[in-house]
Amino acid sequence: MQFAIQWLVDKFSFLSPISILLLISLMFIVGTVVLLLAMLYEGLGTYALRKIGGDIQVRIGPNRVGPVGLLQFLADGVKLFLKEDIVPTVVDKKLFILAPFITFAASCAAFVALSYSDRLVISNLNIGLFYLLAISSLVVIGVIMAGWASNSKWSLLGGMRAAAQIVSYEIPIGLSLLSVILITQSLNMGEIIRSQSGGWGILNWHIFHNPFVFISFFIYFTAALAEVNQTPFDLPETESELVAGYFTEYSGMRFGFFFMAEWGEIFIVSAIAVTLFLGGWQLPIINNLDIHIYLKNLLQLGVFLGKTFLLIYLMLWIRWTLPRLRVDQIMYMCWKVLLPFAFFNIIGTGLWLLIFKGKGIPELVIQLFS
Amino acid sequence: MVPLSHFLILSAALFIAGTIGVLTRRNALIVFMSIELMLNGVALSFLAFSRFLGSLDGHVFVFMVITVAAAEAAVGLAIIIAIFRLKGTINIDEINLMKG
Amino acid sequence: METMLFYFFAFVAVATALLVITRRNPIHSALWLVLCFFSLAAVYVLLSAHFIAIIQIMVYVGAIMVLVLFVIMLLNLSEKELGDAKPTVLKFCGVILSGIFMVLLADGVKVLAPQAAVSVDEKFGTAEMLGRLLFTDYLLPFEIASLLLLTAMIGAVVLAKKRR
Amino acid sequence: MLNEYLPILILFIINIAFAVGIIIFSHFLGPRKSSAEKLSPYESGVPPVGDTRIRFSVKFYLIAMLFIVFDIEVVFMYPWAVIFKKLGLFGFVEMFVFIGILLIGYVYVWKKGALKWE
Repeated sequence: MQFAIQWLVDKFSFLSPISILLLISLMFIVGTVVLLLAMLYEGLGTYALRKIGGDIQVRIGPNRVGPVGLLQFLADGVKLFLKEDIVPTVVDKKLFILAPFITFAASCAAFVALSYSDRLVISNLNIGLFYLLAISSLVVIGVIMAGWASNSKWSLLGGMRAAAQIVSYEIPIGLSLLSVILITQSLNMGEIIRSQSGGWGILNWHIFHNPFVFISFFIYFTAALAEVNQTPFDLPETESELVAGYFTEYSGMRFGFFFMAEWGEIFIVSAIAVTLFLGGWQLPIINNLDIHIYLKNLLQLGVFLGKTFLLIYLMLWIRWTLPRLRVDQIMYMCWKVLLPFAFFNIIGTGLWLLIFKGKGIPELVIQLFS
Repeated sequence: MVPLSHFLILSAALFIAGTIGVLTRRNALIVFMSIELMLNGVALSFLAFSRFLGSLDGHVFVFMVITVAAAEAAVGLAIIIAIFRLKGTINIDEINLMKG
Repeated sequence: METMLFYFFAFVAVATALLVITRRNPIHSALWLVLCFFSLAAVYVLLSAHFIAIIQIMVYVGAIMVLVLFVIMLLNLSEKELGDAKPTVLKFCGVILSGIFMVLLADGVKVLAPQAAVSVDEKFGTAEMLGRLLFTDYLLPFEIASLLLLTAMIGAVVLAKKRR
Repeated sequence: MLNEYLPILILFIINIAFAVGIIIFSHFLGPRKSSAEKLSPYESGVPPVGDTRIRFSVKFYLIAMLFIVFDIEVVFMYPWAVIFKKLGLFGFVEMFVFIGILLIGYVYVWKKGALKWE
């Protein structure tokens, strides 16, 4: 987007006072487009969840509305829209209304820092990855607020448990991403992806760089599953025990916001995994195509979204197959299994980089033969 | 460009808000939060000076201030919980056993 | 453009700081404090301290305020224990004294010559510059910080765990 | 350097405006029939019993406290990781000492049973 703005500002440089206004209005337009795309994606996510769940359990998912049930999410959205917003009297009114906005704003604010293709970047933050970690800690505030404000035993317990789970799984995520930063030496999402380009195509991805990063991908993936409360870690919002956890009292469009925030969170978590471990918008076939620059960017965007949706499909697959863990198993998994593994992983990556002077397995293998 | 004195006035205002909170409130948690405010006021002036002098030492200081604030939060709230278990209240005026 | 943003965030920070100390319910004042930390992070970005701004959000809002909210819920203060503020006379003179202190401070600050900001390169507040300084010149404080965290961890666990 | 952060601010503004708009819009659109049962907190049909703000055991506090200490550790590690190649072996030993000290604390907390979520 930066290039589009530069081009626009230079073009209209003669009417300089308006160019700033133009810049701001352009950003507002891009912002609404990003938000609408995020909402569209989140709607399709709910449709995909039920469709994939359907064919895993050998039944047909929603197919009434629209050609293959594709418009089902629109029907759900309109239904939520027209539902009555019940605000129970016993509730702490101000917090009750504020909580969905915070979770929704937090999950949407993270779309800005991702790098979708070589030049399609909304804000090229020098500390992109760290900003994404900070935003995911904002969701915890929204969850606690929702749990406390709904003033009912279930939602308070669900809110506290969800907050404890998200908070404790943020450490393995922070540590497992560290081993990739040791290789790329930069927090900027664009540079992380560019450092995965090279001669051997797929082998350049970070996941194949050295065994420790391979392990940290799986640590990251399990911790990310727990961070977005997906099965098998979705105890806080289970239908059976806690009656949908911290958003029990919410109805109508407010409930829709929580659901959309959850899907926004799932997209971001898998986009980070794709950017850091699976080569972001890099694909060997595309790199050496010499087509027009805009077409190449579009292809790269397609590759990035394709990989992210593959990971989301994996998450949905896990969601419909694995049973649910108990609370103490979830906490045991985080504090006594993932955390020590992540620590030794970082020390291992550091040693590997020191011994082999920063070269990955592919380069070492090539060196052996040449 | 915003002159240095405006940043310092902002940090002074935050510090003063923190002291008012400590002086006038009886609830231990509110007092704890106003101490956090005072720490932030000081951190802001560190950053303002390091920006106007062009050296990064102020950033390292703020880094340490945040670490101390976190450690203080962990231990301070543990003390508040222990007091609440003992005395059943965290109203500062009633926790004056040491007054003798 | 930047000055307008600065004055807006400065006003939000001071207003929320005052709200924090005046609210009766600790949950509301904790959430006003979260908003104050956000506006402070924005002021840090204006001071081109990018890494510190993100740390401010991640540590203060994401960790410390979560702990404070947990403790507030844990203590579950009923209305009686909220305790009103100190008798109005004390409160009144507290505010007056701080007002005088504020005027003195503002006056002292005015004396500073308004020098122009040193031109700073693009990578001023980022993680690399901070890391280079932290691990070469300030190595000892870095190691002592780990000792500080160790003592905080052990102290909090000893205090919080019931004596068996 | 500042125009990197403008999109974040603008996206926040749009978010708030969008959310408020939807809520107000659905406020007028949706039916307004509120009855006593509807407004009472949902307890799967059973009328609510007892004080809802039950007190909690201290393990939530312990988890949040440990999170703060390890979060600070992660924050200390990021500047180290970003310049790891320039620091070389010297930097690695520094961080090894840092992690070692905190692992001692971790083992202590583990043995003291603070991590047990009975």
